[in-house]
Amino acid sequence: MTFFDFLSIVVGVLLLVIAFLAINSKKLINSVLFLSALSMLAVVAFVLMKAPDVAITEAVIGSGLVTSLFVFTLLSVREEKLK
Amino acid sequence: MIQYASIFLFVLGLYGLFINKNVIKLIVSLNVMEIGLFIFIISIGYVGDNAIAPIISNTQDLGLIYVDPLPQALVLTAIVIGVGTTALALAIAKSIYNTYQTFDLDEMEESA
Amino acid sequence: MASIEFLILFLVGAGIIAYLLTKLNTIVGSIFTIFTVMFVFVSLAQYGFGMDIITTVKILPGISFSQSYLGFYFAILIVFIYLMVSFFHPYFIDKYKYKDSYNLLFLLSLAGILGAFYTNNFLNLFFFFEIIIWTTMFLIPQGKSKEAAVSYFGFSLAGSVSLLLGVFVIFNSTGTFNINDSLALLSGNSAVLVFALFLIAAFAKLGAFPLHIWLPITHGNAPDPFSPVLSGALVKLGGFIAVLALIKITPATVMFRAMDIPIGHYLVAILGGLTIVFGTLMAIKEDDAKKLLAYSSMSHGGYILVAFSILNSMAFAGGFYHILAHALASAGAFMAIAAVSRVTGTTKIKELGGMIHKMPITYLAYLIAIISMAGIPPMGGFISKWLIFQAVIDKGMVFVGVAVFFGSVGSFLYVFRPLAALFLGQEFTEYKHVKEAPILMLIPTFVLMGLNIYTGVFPAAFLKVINNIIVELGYTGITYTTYVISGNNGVLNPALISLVFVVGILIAFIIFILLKKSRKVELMDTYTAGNFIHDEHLFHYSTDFYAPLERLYEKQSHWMTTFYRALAEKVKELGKLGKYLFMSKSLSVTLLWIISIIIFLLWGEVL
Amino acid sequence: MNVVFLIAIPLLAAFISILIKKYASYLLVAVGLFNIAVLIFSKNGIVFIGGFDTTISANLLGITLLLDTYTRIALWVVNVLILVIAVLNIKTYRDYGSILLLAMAGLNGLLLTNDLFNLFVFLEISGIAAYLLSTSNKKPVSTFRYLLYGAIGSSLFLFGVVILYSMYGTLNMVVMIREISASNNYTEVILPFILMFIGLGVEAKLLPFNAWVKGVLGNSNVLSGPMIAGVYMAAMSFVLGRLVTNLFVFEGTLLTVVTLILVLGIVVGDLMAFSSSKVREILLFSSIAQSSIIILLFVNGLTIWAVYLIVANALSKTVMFLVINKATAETENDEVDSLKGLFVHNNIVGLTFTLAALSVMGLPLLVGFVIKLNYLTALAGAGQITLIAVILLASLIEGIYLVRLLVKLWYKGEKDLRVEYHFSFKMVFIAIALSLLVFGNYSTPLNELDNSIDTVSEVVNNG
Amino acid sequence: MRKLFGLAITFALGLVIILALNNTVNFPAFGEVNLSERISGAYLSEDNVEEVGSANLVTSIVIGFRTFDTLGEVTVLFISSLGVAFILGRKKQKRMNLNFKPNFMLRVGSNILLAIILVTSFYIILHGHLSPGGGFPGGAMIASSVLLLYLADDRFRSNIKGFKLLEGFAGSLFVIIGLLGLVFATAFFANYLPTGTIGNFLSAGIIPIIYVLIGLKVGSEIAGIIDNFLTEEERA
Repeated sequence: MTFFDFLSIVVGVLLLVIAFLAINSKKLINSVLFLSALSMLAVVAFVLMKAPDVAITEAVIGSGLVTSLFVFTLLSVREEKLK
Repeated sequence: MIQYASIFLFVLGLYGLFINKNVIKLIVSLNVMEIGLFIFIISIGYVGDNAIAPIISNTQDLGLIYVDPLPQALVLTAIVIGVGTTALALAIAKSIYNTYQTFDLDEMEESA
Repeated sequence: MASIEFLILFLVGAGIIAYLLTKLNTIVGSIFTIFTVMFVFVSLAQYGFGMDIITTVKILPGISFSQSYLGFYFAILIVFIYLMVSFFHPYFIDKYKYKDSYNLLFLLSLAGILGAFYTNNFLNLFFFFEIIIWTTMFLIPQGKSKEAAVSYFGFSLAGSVSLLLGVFVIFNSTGTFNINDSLALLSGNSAVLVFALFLIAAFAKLGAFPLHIWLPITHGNAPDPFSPVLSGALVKLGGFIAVLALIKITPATVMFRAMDIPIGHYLVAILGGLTIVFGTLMAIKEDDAKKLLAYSSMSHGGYILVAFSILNSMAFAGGFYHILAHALASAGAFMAIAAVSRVTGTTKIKELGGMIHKMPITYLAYLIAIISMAGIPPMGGFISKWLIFQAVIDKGMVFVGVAVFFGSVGSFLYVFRPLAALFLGQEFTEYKHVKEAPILMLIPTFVLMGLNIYTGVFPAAFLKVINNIIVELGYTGITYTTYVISGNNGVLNPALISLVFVVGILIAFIIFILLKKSRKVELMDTYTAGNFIHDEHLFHYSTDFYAPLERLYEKQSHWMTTFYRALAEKVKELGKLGKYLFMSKSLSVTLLWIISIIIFLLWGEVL
Repeated sequence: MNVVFLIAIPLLAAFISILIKKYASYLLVAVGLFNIAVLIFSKNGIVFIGGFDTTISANLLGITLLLDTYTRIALWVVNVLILVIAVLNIKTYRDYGSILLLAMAGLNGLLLTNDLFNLFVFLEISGIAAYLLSTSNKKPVSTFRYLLYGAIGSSLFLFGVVILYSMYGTLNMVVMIREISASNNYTEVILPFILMFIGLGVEAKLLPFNAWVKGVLGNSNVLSGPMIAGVYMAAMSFVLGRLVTNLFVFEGTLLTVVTLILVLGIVVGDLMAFSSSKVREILLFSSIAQSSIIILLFVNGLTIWAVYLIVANALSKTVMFLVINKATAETENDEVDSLKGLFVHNNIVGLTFTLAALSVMGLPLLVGFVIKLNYLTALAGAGQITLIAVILLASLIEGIYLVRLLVKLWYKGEKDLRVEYHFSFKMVFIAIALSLLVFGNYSTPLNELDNSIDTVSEVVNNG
Repeated sequence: MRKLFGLAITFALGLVIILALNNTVNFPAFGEVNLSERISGAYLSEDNVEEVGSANLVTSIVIGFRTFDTLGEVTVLFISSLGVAFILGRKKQKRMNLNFKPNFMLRVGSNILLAIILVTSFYIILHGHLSPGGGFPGGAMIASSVLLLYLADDRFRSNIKGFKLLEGFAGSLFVIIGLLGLVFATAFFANYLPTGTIGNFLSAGIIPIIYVLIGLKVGSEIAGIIDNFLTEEERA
């Protein structure tokens, strides 16, 4: 078993676990944060498969931007609830 | 291995869409599905452990083994498209919340 | 010179002109319509009998024509009915909501009819059928009920759809759409299939059991001058298809040895018999004069089916003659009722009475029409029924024979009822100022009266045409002379019988005049149960006329209507099920479909 | 003229339009007219974007656009209808100018492109434009559902495309067709094909995948109704038709399953319409059945009649949705009973609606009949009697509910219903109804066009 | 129950897809891809690399061979930013209250950070044809700098009009550059500028220009989206 295989198994299992958590967690904010983590793991996977361009884009856009949009949506809702 | 994981990530996204009734979680599931798809696309371009990223410094480097650059280009495009869809979906989710005061599709039907 | 394409295009063009004229002035438009139909009738009569209509001019792309005695017979008959009815238009058209389009649609449907009977291609036949359906479909809701159009359209469309499917089965097995060539080429299973499909179409158009429920709804609610067209003309389209299915297709079902006819035909004969019985029973019960006549049309459709399903020339002659006789009779009867309805505004038996004093000519027309319907000499209906009896008895078909006789007796029972109710009996005060129909409406009334009698007295002229058809269909013609028709079980001398009848009636009339004892009383000049009557309430003796008989089948009479209503309900529920299964708001259902389709497809590949 | 203008100019206009918001709708009309000019002056052929290639070869580097008669018809339908709808809504839906421009670019690209991934990109563009159009219904939940279905569909489509790429090493459709027919092994393409079929089926309103339709079209208005039921349905059917006729190899189980899906769509679509009491639902369910018929024709190789059916259907549905949506905007209720007597005071509108409905039913003198008879004949020639029986049964149901609808709309209910139709609406209705009537009676041009529809296979063989 | 069933059936789907792909002879197993059988083999050939002139082969595809896709991609982002504004920004708005008060340090610090992020993002954009990165991540980083400003100051509103202007101009220029290809060369998006030597900063013809435009456009679009998400309806 090469290093690549080992890493890919770890990443693969982690991906699935985190995805499952993201889908099944009760609180929405947790779900969003797990999605962000999933995105970061995907970046790892991309780097692993020699795709630096995709990795950078996914890191900036996928896990950064999308998460912030999710968070803002939830924040605005919390604001609504406060009022 | 990672390819299999990506396919299961994709179906996990479908699973999320299957069980969830919450608008936000549906969008999360959609994103999970898309991430799975992106990893799958990259994985079909993976040539082998000895291949390197498709960036050269001069034309002599072309003799080396590179991973397939085309899937990467596709994913690059697809990621941005996914962001566009997600942003739009979240905007709609917000306007849904403004109308119904809930994210839950089932509750909406009751109130509507 | 009359080219069939010219006639069709003429009708279409005239229809558009009629539309514009009617928009300006309804009377002018309607009179124009009369002349248009008359022109078509005259040219058809002039050239059609000798098969001199030009069918080779190719103006209309993709449509080919040919002429046959069969098509001509139907065409001239229907055009004649249209002509008769068009005389009524000036007096009725103002009552309708969309009057401008009335004449247009009327003429367009006639164009469709001409095309349908003269084309030699099944697809064109379907084309013309569909034109007839949708043009007439827009005429019907102008009457009383809007729903009537839907049920008419539904059943007609079911018929056309079945016809079209049959046509494609034919095409699939013979490779041609030509009506004459392809039907003869059929054999084996596809012949049986086509036979069944065409018969469904025929039953639907003819309003035969079990596809009959649209008939009373539609006839009863259609505009008054359109009911005669429906009953006298359009229903006969079903007869035409029945001829194609029963006679032109080489019988492919197993032979029924005992009677020497194929099983399929025997089944049709039984269904025809059922139609007769059913129509008669329902007509006896019916309270609306037009619906009553509609049920009578149904039972006469049964006669036509019975006639064509017995494969010999005597029966064919009866069938074709019956089409003629019934068209004339039912047109006469419906038009008489239309005339009454024009001045009274109702067709309910309960609400009418004593019209004989106001409208004697209409009364006479109705009387003659119903005598023909009941199959009593000296009217046309007698001749056709005699021919059909002959054939049925010849084959020894017990049930059908009983049905046929029952229908004859029954039709006497029911046609008498509107006669008694509408025209005889006590006079209603609200109709005191009613007058006889205007002269233009009396023209067709007289013509139909005359023809009803003529067909009964001198059938030879018509039998000649019919014999042409029978020969064309590949059978030997029946034997007849000017005065005598000979069947296997005896001969018929219509003129002699008529003479005897006339003499009998004369004697009866003389006795009636001489020994007249009755005295005319005013409505209030009577008393009941020891009291004088103080209001003009009518004791209408034609309601519950046959109450004891009706009680026998009261519960069963709505079975079919209930069945179709339930069917529609079930279809709706199926749709709701579909909505539940496929249109659910839950994403899961769709995903489940997608996932199961993919898994199902890949299963075979994986394992 | 280069057909790339059909995509580039609307895009350019869309980018510019956000700078001059006020004039966006006029820009849209100008671009629509320009596109029609491009369509008139462009020639059939392949356009190589980027200038990397000059012929179709196995090593096709860039993206290509393919314009043939099939695509040309599709482009005409899409551009003309968008232009018409834009002109009709120029006052009421001002804000949607940029979105309509993007929809135009997206749909043109979708129809023209010859590259599968590019197809996905344009699918997304036109899809997002459609979601935004559906926001004009003011029903965010149904818009959200539409977006969700659309996103799932396009993900599945992309999945299929990528699998195909990995197997055949190309994204170009023509090259892909060559490769697939060279490898001649249909079992291995089942997975990508069914994924792509489902993906596009979501947008083309095929039955088990189209639950979004009810929410979106059931609440549609004068803008979104004709756009989604008319233009989008036509474009998506054209795209799916292109893939079905040229790329997909339907055999064996796959053929059975696809046929079953479509037959189900035809029957259930009409059944659902039969059981509906809302006018817009009746229309949308009927268009579900129609789109299934269209794809069924493509599957059976009757391209030309499917094309005509798409065009006729797009035209009739545009008229019908415009008429009904305009009326519901005033009654705020689309139950059939509340629209009774709509045509009593609008005879011309009623006449055109009736003609459109008759054409959908396939009654003679209208183009629907010619098309129906021809495709049924062709099906009979292929021995598909069962399919004919299904289609005829469905058309029986369809006829009944449409006539029921027509009769109710023509005859007055309890209250007097008055709906004002603007003159421009009437002109459009009359023009469309006339074209349905004219081609229903004079079908020679249709038959002539038959010969000039060349399939991609010619390009495949000749390069 | 429903969850279990869902898990079971989706798991079955995944299994079936994997098995199907394994059974497909033509579908190469993971890591055993032969590029010469694919179109990518051609992308890696010397002629084609030199024709585009980008050292980053992914860039040479994204902005070279498949620029048209990228145009579509930018359009998707454009339309979704348009849509977000359309859905959320009907009535004019105020900043969403984030319930925290930024202090002086944060403001100054964020300004410094802003400068660093902006410089980095422009570097990434301009070196898109040489190293990983390019217009999209660069643009997103520009947007994130705007996001930083929003978070650091609860009253901050960016100049949406300016973003719109930038967005419109960048997009239009992108299309116009493509159209110029029809004028100077033969095809839409033809590379009509000299491609230079591979690996040099000034190489690859129109690619850097397009990447700059994309970066600006993406940045302004995402900034617009962020602005829409961080504002809400003005309440009386």
